[in-house]
Amino acid sequence: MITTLLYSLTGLILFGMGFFTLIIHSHPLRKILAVNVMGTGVFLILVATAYIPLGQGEIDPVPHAMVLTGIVVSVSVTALALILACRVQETSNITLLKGTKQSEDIKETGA
Amino acid sequence: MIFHVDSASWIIAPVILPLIAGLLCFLFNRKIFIIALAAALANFLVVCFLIWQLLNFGPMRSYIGGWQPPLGITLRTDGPALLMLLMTAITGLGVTLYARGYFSHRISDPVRAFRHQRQQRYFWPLWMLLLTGLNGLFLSGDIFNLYVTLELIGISAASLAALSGKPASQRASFRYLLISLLGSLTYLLGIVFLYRTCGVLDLTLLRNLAGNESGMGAALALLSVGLLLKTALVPLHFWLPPAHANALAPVSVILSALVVKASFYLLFRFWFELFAPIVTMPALNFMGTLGAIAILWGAIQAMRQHRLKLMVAYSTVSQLGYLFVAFPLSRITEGAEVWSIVIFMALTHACAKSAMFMAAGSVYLHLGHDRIKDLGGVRASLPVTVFAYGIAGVSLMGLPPSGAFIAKWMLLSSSFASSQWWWVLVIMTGSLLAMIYVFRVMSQFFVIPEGDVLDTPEPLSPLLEWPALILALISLFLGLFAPWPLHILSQGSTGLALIFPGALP
Amino acid sequence: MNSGQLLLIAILLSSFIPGIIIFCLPEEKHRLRTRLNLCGSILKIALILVMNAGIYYGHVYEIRIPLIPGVELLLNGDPLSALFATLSSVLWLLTTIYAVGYLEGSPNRSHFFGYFSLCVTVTIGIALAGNLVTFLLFYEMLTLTTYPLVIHRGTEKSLRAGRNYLIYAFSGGAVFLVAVVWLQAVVGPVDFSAAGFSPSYLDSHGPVLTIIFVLLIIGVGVKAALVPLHGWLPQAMVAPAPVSALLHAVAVVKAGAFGIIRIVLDVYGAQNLLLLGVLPLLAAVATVTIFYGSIRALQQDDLKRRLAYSTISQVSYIALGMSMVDQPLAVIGGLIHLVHQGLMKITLFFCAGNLAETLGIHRISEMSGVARRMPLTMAAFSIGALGMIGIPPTVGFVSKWYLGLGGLAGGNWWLLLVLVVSSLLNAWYFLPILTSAWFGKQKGEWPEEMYIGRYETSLMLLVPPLVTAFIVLAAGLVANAQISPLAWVRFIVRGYGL
Amino acid sequence: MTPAGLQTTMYALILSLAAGTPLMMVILCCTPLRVRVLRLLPLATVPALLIALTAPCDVVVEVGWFFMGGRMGLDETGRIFLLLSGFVWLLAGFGSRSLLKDDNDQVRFHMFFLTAMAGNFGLILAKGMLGYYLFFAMMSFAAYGLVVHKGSEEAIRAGRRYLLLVMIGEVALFTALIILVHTSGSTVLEDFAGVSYGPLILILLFVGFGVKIGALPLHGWMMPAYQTTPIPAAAALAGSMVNAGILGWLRFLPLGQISCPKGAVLFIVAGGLAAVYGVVAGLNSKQAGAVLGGSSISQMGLITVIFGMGLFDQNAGLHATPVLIIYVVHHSLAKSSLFFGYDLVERQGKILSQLQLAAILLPALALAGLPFTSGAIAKTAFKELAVNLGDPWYGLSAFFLPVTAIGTTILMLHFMAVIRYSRGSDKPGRTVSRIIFALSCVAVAVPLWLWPGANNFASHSVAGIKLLQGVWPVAGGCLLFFIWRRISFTTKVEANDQKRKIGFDTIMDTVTSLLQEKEHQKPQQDRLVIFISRLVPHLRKAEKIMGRWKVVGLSYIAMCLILLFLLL
Amino acid sequence: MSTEKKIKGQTRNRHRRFDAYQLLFLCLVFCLIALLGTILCTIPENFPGLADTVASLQEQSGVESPVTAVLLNFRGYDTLLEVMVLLLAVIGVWSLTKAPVSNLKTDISPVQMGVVRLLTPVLCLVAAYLVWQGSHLAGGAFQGGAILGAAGVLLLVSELDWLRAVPAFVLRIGLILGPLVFVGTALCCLFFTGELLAYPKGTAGWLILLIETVCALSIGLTLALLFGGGRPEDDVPD
Repeated sequence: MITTLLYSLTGLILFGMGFFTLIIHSHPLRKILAVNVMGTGVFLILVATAYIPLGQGEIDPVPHAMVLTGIVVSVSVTALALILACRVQETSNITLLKGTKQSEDIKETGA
Repeated sequence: MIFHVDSASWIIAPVILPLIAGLLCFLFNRKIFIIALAAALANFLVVCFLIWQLLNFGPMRSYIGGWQPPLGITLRTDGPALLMLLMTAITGLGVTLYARGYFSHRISDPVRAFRHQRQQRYFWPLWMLLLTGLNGLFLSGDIFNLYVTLELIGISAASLAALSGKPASQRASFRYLLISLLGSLTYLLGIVFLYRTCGVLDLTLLRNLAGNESGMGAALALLSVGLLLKTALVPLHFWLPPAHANALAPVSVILSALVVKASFYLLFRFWFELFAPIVTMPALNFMGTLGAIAILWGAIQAMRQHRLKLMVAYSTVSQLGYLFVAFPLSRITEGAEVWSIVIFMALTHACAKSAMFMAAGSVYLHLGHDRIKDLGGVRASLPVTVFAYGIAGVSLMGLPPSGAFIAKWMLLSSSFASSQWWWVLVIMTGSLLAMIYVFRVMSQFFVIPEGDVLDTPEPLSPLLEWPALILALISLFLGLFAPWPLHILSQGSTGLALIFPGALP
Repeated sequence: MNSGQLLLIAILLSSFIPGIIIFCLPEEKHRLRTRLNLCGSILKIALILVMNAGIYYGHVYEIRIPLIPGVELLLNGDPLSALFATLSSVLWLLTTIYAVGYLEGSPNRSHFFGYFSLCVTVTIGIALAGNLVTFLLFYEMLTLTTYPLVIHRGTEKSLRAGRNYLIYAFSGGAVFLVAVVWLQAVVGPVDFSAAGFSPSYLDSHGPVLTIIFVLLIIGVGVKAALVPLHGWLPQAMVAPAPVSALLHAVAVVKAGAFGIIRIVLDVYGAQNLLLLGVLPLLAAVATVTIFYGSIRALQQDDLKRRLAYSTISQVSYIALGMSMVDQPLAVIGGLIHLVHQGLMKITLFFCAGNLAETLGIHRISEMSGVARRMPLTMAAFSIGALGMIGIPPTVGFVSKWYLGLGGLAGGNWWLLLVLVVSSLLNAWYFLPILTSAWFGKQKGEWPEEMYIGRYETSLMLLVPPLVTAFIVLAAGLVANAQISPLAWVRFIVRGYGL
Repeated sequence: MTPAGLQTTMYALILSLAAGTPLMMVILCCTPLRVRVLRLLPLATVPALLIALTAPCDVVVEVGWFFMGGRMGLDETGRIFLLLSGFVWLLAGFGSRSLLKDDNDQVRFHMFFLTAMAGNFGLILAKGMLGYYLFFAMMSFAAYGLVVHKGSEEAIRAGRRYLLLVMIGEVALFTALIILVHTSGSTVLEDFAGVSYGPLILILLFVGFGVKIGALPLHGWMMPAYQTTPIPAAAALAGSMVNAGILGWLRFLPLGQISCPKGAVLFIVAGGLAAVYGVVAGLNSKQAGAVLGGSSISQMGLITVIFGMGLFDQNAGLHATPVLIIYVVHHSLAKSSLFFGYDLVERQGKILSQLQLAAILLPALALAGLPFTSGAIAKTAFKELAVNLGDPWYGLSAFFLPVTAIGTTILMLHFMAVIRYSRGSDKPGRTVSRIIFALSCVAVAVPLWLWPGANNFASHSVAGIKLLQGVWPVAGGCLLFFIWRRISFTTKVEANDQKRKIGFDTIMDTVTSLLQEKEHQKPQQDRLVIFISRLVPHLRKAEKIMGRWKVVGLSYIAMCLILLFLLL
Repeated sequence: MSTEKKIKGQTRNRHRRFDAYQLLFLCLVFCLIALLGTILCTIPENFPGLADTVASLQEQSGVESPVTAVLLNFRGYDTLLEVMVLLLAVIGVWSLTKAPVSNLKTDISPVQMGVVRLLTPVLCLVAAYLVWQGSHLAGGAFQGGAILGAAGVLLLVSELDWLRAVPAFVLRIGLILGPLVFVGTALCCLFFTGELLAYPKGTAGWLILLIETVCALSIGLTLALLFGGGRPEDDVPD
């Protein structure tokens, strides 16, 4: 049980860290990475949920399947987000890889 | 032989049909409109059939792969689900036609023909897969399956939003994608809590298990916040207006009318069915308050916009608030029907909003811009569109006989019945503000421009004008036919007490 | 569906279908459009007359469409609705003829006439509404259908007027909706035919019912232009003359006044209102409106503005009559004024429109000697104006007479004072117009004179005011006949057992 | 239809011809036939005259559908009034037709003329309260068209006064009627017998009809209006329309059936004051029409006194009625004759001949009550009425009558003096005018002597001492007139007139201008728009702030926490 | 000078405020995490889970690995949609941009080429093995697909521009092959058994293997194409 909790809490902390970065850092790439970290956190908890100490019974495969699905989704979204970020970078002055400050926030469009 | 009229297998059709259509649309290069249209049409027919089935044989469940819960995934039909499906089917059909008109018009413009051809080429598969996601979401009875459908919707919606290729739309889409992802992850975290607590994923089982455990509460909170992000309830609405306003017109329609409804539908399911036992009155009031703020804030922001599409987008923010105001009003003895009216409201709003965005899109195509102060003369050249805009506006304002009026009526009467008069103030103020922003535009249509007559005499294709009008009319007259949707709603929706005995003629 | 229901639907469709067709017609087909309009309106009048006969002989006309529990659409032909429907349909015919002449050659006519027809459909709907929900439905739709007409000219000024109109009307509508819902929450659905809810509610919900009554009156008071909810009306006069006629005489203001009548007579009922003791409030508001409207009218130099303020003042007679709902004579006075005010005011607006259209005259100061140029128009105008003052034998006198008698019968001596002062004020703002028009000397050229045929103005513009002026006179002269508005109103009042 | 019903209908039809004929002519005037119609103008009075002469009395027909219950009929009083009015209108009709032959606005004028005529006939025949009111209003308002016909500034001003007072009268009358109907429960004139007249009704009725006869506080319109109205129409106004007020009193306060001492005092005091005031006011003016107007105020004051006397009790009422009628007939004929005489002056381009002067003097002195004139008969009747009434009134009248006679004499001489040397412009219809004038003089001289009711008084008036009593005031009046002429021939009459005009009109003008909205006020910017436009930058900012990731993060966390807190 | 100072001051101010915000935000995030953690800890231990259920039905699933059973049999519907998600990502990426043209045609190091030549077949083999193994141990379509994808990526970074060489239509067929077969199988099942994805008795194992194989191909292609970063030239006329 402790193991599960430990992993779960670690997952939660990862989630929190990811979220913190997502909000605090304005750079698109960091945001994408942050989201991935968050996702990893959640998957960690999920996997921890399935953990059963040896000999106490079967391992629950359902969370595994869920994590697998989650990872696939995460991969897809990340791919899309990266391409989008590239496109945004191409069409505006936001630098993708260098510097973090000047892209303070992505300008509100329209209005 | 296995697809009897009372067979539950039909449930799968609204998911599979657009899915296959999406694959085919992606595969082929030509005539994909035909495929999409056929799918949308078939989808519509199937949904009608499902409703008929529901009314005659009651709610259906389909166990995918033959596996019963807790392991397998269940698809089920009941009133709310089918009404949402119906909403999607009708709007979807309209959008499909409209998009055809839109792209044909665009492609006929030689300067940008290629770009628009490309957009059209990807629009159709994305749209079909989005439809798959929507239908899957409405039908699904499994909380993790809902996550997958949500992702399906989120990714396709974000791709669609970026389709126009304008930098603004891509920025907005990027943000939308991130927010959507954040929402999904929060949702997933909620699922984790839920699974930890209950160990099952099936909604029906979960409902039976729902007790006063803290895990459930946390799960509901996380699920709700995730969904609220996707629903764009104030103060988390910031991504919506730019994403909706900068997208291509048919995409705006889809996003505003359907996509936000999907996540709202889940909220509805969770708060009123799944977690109904643990939902507390303060929490409902909190949601209601957010809704009230959304109504006012969205309307005020809509009022100050200079561009038509942005105005319509903010109006979506405002209108979503109404759906949440219904939350605190659901818990009173006499007005138990309120919770179901929310779905009805979503239905009318979907029709009205899609009509409005279609009208805005047509105006944009016609004029080449959508600055509100320069809309003069449109009335003469696009009478149908202006008419559609007006009717949709009427519906948004909740004037009789629109469906929104019936919804507003029920909200008001339950706030009186429960002596929560402050909601009355909010609702009425909201509709007055709606009046202001709707008619600010409307009156500009009526301006007769001085001197220079528009040099675009070519009329828009009927595909651009009529779907808007028809959808607007549907939303307008939905109020008159309210008993039917409400009757459908009352079918087999588990959760709360059944409603409207004897209301049907 | 029985024949009665068919008749009701036919009455509504007789203007709705032409309206829709007109929308679809291209701009150039004015012949067909005119024919459609005229056929529709004549058919409507005929149908309504059939219905009137049926109502008189006790037929029941009713359509119920349930929406949700407690909310149903109810169309119901009762004597009161027959009164309003007849008025509207007859005036619609005339206004249509007038509008055809008035808008000769102006843009967007198909829209105009389309909305025009819809507007009348909605007005008839208001007349036929059998409960508050239905009334509300048509009441709001009325705002919508009149709005395009108000801003038809598309100028900055008309847009502003339109905006104000909307804000007022929808705010009123919102208040009305709230009140209706609240009322329903308290006493349940009330059909108009029930003539009031059970007095037993008064014990438990007295104050709430009072508040609801006030809200209801505010709701309809906006359209009825009760002070201080009148602000939109004078501004709305920027609309073309037929629209003004429609607003003031056929549809909008009338709908508000009709709403007051419905609320007082049918929703609350005389008995309940007396017990609640809110009638003095209504009377006070009506009185203030009467005076305020008259005084403001005096200040105007713009002819249509003056007429608009005059409407504000005059329509409150209806409310005044309703505020003495226990006195049958006063009720007769109020009800009959619904018809009479419409006839007189439409005459005046037609004439004002003629002046503006033919000679470009908008201001009263430009009217000096105009009767020499347009004697028939001014004759009609004079009849209308004298009617407004209440000079016999015009219909205006009949209204005032019954109001006065009713007031005395109820011991309300102040009412006489109100009538007297208001008549004097009316005279003060109307008679100078008449005298300068008939006896003044023409000052210079007319602002923009158009040559229109052999009559003083085009025949289409000339005939409607003459007809209405004739009715103003004739309906007064034969007020006591078997078939006259007054007789019908008496029939209505008998029905309420007053 | 039963024969009786048929008869009733026929009767109703015939009676309605009296007012109907002029109204028909009005309508025909709107058609291209107008020239031909106007040629037949005087004929409009023929049905009325025929009815007055031949129709049976005391038959009342109900015309239920007509204007809230129409009733009409002819009684003795009505017959006299109708005859009188018909005659005056007939002459006036001839006069105005010829006078306005070349006038641009003759159609308009004659439409008003005919309408006023119709109203006048109609009200005489009306036996229902509302009918009376209807025709009364019709006549009053139509007469406005006659007053302002000339279109001069003076005329317009006179018209304004007239209209103002008419409106006040109308309103007062309306109120009175409503109260009467409320108290009596009926609109039938005969039913008022049992009604108790409160002070309010009396005052209202006094005001309502008093306006028409120029009773004292309501006299303001009379002198200017008589001056500006085309003279034949003025003759009709003074000779016939004014009587409608008297008839109104008679109808609504049925003498002989009611007793009302308070009312009597009101009427007598007001009448007495008017009788004196009229003379003074007339002497103050140098315009012939206005002088005649002053005389009318004065004479009508006397009639008011007579009416007041009749109000004391039923008995007095019975006695007063014939006297009243005699006096009305006398005054109408005399006054219209004077107007026709004045008309003659205005139409011929030279000063009056001696014969003409003498002819004008006849009605003038008749008004003053010279023996052997109708005036003498009327005065005698007055006196005898006073005798019947008893002491305080007899004494008063013994003093009062000579005074008014002297005053009237002076006034009439003043009138003669005004017209003696004036010469009109050469207007059409001299011959017609002469004939009319002759006819009217004959009328003054003849009818009262022949009329059965007056026989008595006529013989009394020529009896011995009465003769003397009749002569001395006239003689005294002549004397005083000449003295007055010597002293102040050139008093600032005009200035006086001017001042009064200014007084009245400035009040009207000031009030109107005070009420006038300021022209071209700055178009009021909508408060809403201003408010929103001020708010917009803030709103934009706020929305932008809400879109920042930081804020989003905060709201996300806040919502999570709140929901957790609320749901746990 | 002074303005410069001012600007500096402002930036410093902003910086400080930013810090305060960070701190506050950090606290809040911490609170949230702590709260969630607490709740997580309080969730009772006797966690039911679905392990037993899965175990009891393992026999009928046609595969031995429980995860694969869940993925492709019990919750095959999820997987179907998931495959669609991947496809969607490709469509989304294609709709956004064209694949970038690499400029480094000239110097591909022979070592790299050698590695590619060596590794690609191996990777394909590994992938096939993983797919095959999926029926009884960890592994399956996704894992296999991932390896295949890696192979594709390897080729791409080695400037073997198969992205351009292969006609877009073929790529599209490759992309939708997996989903199409999956759906097709599901529909066949629906037709024969009345439930979607309810494999007829005894065929489950084979069908799952079929699906997995095809899906692995498609997934591999998908991942490689995602790396490719855009649509091929000839996907639409541009």
